[in-house]
Amino acid sequence: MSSTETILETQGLTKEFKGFVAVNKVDLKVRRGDIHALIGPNGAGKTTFFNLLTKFLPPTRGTITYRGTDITSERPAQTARRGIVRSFQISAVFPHLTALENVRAALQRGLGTSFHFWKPESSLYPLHERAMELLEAVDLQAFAHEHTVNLPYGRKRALELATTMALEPELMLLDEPTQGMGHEDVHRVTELIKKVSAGRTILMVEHNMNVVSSIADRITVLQRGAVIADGPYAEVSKNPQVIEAYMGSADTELQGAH
Amino acid sequence: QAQTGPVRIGFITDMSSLYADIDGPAGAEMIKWAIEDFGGKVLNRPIEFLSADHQNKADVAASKAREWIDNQNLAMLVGGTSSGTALAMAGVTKEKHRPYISIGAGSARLTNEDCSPYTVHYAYDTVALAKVGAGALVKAGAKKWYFLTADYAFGQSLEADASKVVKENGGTVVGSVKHPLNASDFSSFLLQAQGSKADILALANAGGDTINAMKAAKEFGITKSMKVAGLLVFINDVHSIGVANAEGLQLADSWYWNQDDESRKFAKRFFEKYKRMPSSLQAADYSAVTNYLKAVQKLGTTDADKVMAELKSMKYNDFYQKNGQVRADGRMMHEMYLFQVKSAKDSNTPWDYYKLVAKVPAEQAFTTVAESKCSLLKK
Amino acid sequence: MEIFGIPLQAFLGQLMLGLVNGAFYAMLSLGLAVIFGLLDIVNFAHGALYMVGAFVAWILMDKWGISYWWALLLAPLAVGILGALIERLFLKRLYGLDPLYGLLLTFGLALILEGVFRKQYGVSGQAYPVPDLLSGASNLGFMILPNYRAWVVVASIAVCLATWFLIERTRLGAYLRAGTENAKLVQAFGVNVPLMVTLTYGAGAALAGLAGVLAAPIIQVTPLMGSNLIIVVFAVVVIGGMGSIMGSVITGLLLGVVEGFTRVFYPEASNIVVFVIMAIVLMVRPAGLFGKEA
Amino acid sequence: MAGTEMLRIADLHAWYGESHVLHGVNLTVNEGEVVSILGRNGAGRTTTMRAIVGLTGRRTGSIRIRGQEAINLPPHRVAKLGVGYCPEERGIFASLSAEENLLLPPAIADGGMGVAEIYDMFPNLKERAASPGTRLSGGEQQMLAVARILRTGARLLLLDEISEGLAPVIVQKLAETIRTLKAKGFTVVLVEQNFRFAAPLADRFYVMEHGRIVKEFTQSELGANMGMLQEYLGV
Amino acid sequence: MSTPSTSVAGDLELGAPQAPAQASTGIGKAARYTYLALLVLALLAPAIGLYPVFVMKLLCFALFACAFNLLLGFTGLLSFGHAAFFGFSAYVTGWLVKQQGWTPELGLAAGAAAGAVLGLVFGLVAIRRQGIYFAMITLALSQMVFFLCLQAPFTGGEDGLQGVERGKLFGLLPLGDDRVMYYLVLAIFVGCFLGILRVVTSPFGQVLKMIRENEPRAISLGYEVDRYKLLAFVLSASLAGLAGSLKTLVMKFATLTDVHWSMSGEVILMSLLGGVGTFFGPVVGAGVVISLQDMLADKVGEWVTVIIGVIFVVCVLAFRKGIVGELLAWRERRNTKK
Ligand SMILES: Nc1ncnc2c1ncn2[C@@H]1O[C@H](COP(=O)(O)OP(=O)(O)OP(=O)(O)O)[C@@H](O)[C@H]1O
Ligand SMILES: Nc1ncnc2c1ncn2[C@@H]1O[C@H](COP(=O)(O)OP(=O)(O)OP(=O)(O)O)[C@@H](O)[C@H]1O
Ligand SMILES: [Mg+2]
Ligand SMILES: [Mg+2]
Repeated sequence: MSSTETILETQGLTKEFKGFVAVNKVDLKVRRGDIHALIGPNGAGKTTFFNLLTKFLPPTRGTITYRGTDITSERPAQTARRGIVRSFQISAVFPHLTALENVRAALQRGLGTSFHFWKPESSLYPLHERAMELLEAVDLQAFAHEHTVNLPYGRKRALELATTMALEPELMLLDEPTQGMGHEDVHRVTELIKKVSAGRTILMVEHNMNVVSSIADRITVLQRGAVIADGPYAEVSKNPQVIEAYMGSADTELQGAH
Repeated sequence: QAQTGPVRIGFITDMSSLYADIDGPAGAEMIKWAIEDFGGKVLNRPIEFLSADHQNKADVAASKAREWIDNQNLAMLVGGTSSGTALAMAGVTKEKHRPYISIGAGSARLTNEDCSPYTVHYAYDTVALAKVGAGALVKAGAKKWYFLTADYAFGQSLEADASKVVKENGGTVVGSVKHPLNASDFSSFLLQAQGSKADILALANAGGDTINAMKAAKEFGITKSMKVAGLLVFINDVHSIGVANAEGLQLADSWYWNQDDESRKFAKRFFEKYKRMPSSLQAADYSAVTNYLKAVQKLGTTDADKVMAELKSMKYNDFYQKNGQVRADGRMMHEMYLFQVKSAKDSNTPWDYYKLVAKVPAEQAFTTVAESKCSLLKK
Repeated sequence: MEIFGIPLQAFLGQLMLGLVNGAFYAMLSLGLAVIFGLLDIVNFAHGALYMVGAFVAWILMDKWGISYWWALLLAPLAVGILGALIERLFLKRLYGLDPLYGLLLTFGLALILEGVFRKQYGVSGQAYPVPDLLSGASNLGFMILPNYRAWVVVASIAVCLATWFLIERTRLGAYLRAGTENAKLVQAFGVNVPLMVTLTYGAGAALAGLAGVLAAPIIQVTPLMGSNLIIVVFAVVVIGGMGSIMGSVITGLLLGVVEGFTRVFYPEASNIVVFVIMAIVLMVRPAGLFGKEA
Repeated sequence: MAGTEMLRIADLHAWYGESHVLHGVNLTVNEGEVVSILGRNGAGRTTTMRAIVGLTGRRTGSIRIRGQEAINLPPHRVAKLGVGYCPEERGIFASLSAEENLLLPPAIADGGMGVAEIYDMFPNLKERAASPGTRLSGGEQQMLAVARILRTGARLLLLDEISEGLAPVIVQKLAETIRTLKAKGFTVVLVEQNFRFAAPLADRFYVMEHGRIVKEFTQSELGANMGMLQEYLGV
Repeated sequence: MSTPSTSVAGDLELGAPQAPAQASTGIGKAARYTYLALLVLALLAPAIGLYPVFVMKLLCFALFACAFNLLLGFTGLLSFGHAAFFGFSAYVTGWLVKQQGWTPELGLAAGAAAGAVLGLVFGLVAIRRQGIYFAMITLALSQMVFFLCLQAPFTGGEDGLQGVERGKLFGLLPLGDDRVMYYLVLAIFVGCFLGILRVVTSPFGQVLKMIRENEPRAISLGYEVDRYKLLAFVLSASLAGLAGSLKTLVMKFATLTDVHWSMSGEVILMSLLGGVGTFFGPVVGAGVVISLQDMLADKVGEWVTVIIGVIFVVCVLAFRKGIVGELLAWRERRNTKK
């Protein structure tokens, strides 16, 4: 299922906030094609790490290498264009655009006419076909012309995924994709992630161990900004340090949270 | 132009902002009085009065003027304060051929480089203020001058004109400082002026700036070491400075309510309505309209060209001026005055603020024909 | 001895005068910062409230012969009550909306207040004497400083410090700051937020009124006095970092001084120096000198 | 299930602007009980909580807290009746430090937890005490939001999705905390997506659907109701 | 639910806050007929006795307000310095036509270009700031332009640049005739109005919409949002400049009023009154404000400021969506009720 090629690598990646080290010399390798989960106690630095990868924050030290290129000092949009795309911890759609327009927004950039203020909107219509395909992939075709504010929570997350996929990302970063979802939706989204992972690499933060255990190929555990364990799920979940810092007492074990 | 229906006189001035006190609604009322006192009719046609607030916006002034002329067949326009609006109205009346009497504006451009055959510039202009304010003082012995100048066209031309007069009369300008318009604090500028050791501090500014500068001058004790001359001060300004602070201030004006019986009579009527005394502009509003109506009555027509010819040939004698005459460039030539603000204890009745220092004849007060760039004078 | 080509004496004199002006800026921008920082309202009416403060003092003197010292107490109180009314009647309806609306509403209110006073009292202004106790001047060696101006500096710095302490260091201050972000939630914790907000706006207005009374004896009391100043005061608040109490006070004082020296070295620019500084500061530090980065 | 009535809601309707969200909710919570409200996303559970404290738009019906009618009270008066509310969106204040956030809600009664006790429970908070509130990580903010109201001594706690975004260890700790609170006689209304968290804690359950209570059962009836829950929640 | 990483958007993001009249983005049939009717009316205006100079002035301000609304309503940026573009271009055109003898068409083009250049400068400085800060920095920059115009020799200071002759368009059409001028102004206005419609619905307009709705999201989709905002700013500034230039030709002068910050306030009032984020709102708003000023000029004298103030207050309290916005909302409500 996964090759051994490394798509993303960080070396000594560090982020300090006024003397507080949120991410501490993280060396992480993500292999192409994997679903790679990043877990760890609250405040371990997972979101910060994501922010570093997507350039929402500049690292204090360290390098980020993507497909062999050093991208440490690129701007956010540049990174996005390279194919590293992040979905937000909360759903961050365009609320007053329809579902279709949301997906089209992501496709549009590929057209290269985004600065063309003299072209009519109809010049974007050829994108609709692909947009509908993407919506179908996440089972949203029925909502294509609905304003996204009106969509239920789980559907918004699905839309978010469809939009993210429209960017043809090679590496998708998902921050707590199932947070705040009902059980049904958790299940749906988990399946979806599984589905879209085909041909892509996914790095995700998730507290729901059911989700992690069912789809992650590999897990990295952060604590206090540093990596304390790294490996396949079965291995990591037995690591006593991980149990102590994160999972809690052995009896709840992996089912503990959800 | 139709010679039937009402004769419409329009008045466009600042009714609501910076200059509303020195002219404004009370100025409009003066024009109404002039019309009433004239009998409300001329050439057996009723006189109708239109007035508008240009809010100090040239475009409002010009649009209003243009619209009145086009749609209401306006016979004559009186333009109030502020040079920008006055020049804009002069442009319109020149194009549309209507008599235009400008009263509150200071800019001498109205009768100089931008002169128009239809404009009469009635009360004062910056040249006169400079010549009267500075000239008389230098002659009286104030030799070393320091200027505190509002940094815009009006202030600059006041300073330039006054400096010229100072030098021509053997004085020197030892320094000057330009302050921005509406500077609320003058202490810093005054400290610089104090350092200059000049005899006289000339305020080449107006309104609020003059008031604040004068107040601060008093506060910092500048008035003890130097005389202060205001180049453009209206009686309303003196009132708000307070006579105690303004004491000794020298200023030029075209009229003062307490200068003779006729003026006092006019002022009394004004005071009864407004509980303050009229400014020279408000007096001029009354005078200008009355004289215009006399000219129309005499000619038997409101035809612009004929009226302009008459306005430029008649003699003006009323409470506002003696032996006034309008020159070909539209400049109303009359006597100007230099006043000094009395001390608080000499000020007996309300608004009794000035004592007369000097009278300056028209020829010495205004731009001379030789100095002028107006083509109308060169024929 | 000379500094930057001007005699030391003159230099010190200008510095002192700059501080006096700075004190006004500080006090006005303080009220503005309190209102913006705590209520998220860009209070365009601030200048008008300042003007009302000065007018109330003048009316008290003119109509009832009430002295400066009483006016110092009564006028801010009156303006504070006016502020509280404004909040209750108008601003209250705008919470939770874009701050743009607060700005536009107060802009409208400023026009109304200014217009009414203009109609009533004209534009050329009223004279207000310096109180006897503070008339006269002291010779500081390098300059003659009118006593009244010295008093202004002292009084306004004291007021600024007290306000800063109240907001940054007390529990009430914490409620206020939290209330800005999520008033409903703070209220759900048991704090009477609506009352607090009304009082805060009232207090901000009272600060403007107080500045007005302090200013009355030295600058012309006219309906336009506020609008002449408001834009500069806005700039001060922005440079200081919107909502930062200390920032606006320090920036106010600093700008007073900078402006003072500009008047010496390049007087033509003294009106725009504030804006130049503002543009530069915002380019370098988007949240202002003392503002918290967004 | 003895004890006096802490909260009684009758025929509660609530609106957000034009949209009518609650359609006649009825529920009762006795003193010392832990009650959990279950439901799908958008069922109206959060809205019910918000309506109790007075944070929705218009509302009608009756909300009695310790027998006192609160439907027309402004939020700060409701709080004074002894209600502590932990909102779903956490509501951490950016302009206050973590510690200021913690100390913000005024104490309304004696018997709240001490600051030391709280820091003991959530060591992260102690470490980040001086940091601006919203600079905390998602989970830390969640801890702060809960800790904050434990301090106030409120006897009726309305907790909305407090386990969300927390690491399993912390979730366990929270569960313990709620047991302790119950032992001390606090009354808790728990809204949770995380059924496994709520299930063992609650004495009684209400199930909500489309702004109405559709089912009510006790802890002991839980087993018997799993089928129904499966249908409503997909558990 | 909010986390630090997602609050990047800045809570002060202005403009179209309640997403006013979203429905208006596509031009409906009804709207099309309304526009057509209005166009016919405008074409006939001089014939049916509407005063052409007044209508011209109104159209200039309407264009100005539309330009402003392109930024506030469709990009979500509140500029408090638009008077700078309007006024500066007014001077540029006035000076070129009067002193340098340029033809009117060149003068207008130069005015639009001057607006664009100034807009670029403003934009480069301000564009990365958000909300109130953006408003304030544009205000600061426009104050600088104001002082520049006050001091610069070619503007005539507070007297203004007076007596600009309209000349002949392309050396043929005598613009001195009010009616000829009127049709020129109308043509330019209609052109620009359609242009703005196009911009808003263009691919570029779509990106603006995304930025307004959710800026961090747009960034994460790979859009360099600052560049889009900058282009929007330059377009808006250039149109505002064109409006100012046109006004100079219509009125035959340019004065400081045009660059004063209160003019920036006025254009905000127009947009707000008409409806921010609607296409026709600014035109209606400009119409109301200009007619009002004109009427107030004779009728109420000293009460002008108070009345304008009251309008602001009433507008903010009761008509937040503006006249057109409220109408659209009303229509929508009626439609949903059916
Ligand atoms: N901008 C910031 N300034 C200061 N401290 C910060 C900032 N952002 C994050 N931190 C701190 O860095 C640490 C790591 O935060 P981060 O958000 O990365 O945690 P996380 O692993 O995502 O946790 P969670 O699972 O709770 O979301 C936290 O202790 C947080 O308080
Ligand atoms: N501020 C609001 N304005 C308008 N509608 C709202 C608002 N908040 C919630 N709603 C709507 O009210 C309904 C109930 O929402 P509520 O938040 O109470 O649900 P919930 O049961 O708590 O679900 P969740 O699991 O998503 O938290 C939903 O349909 C939602 O869309
Ligand atoms: Mg996180
Ligand atoms: Mg909820």
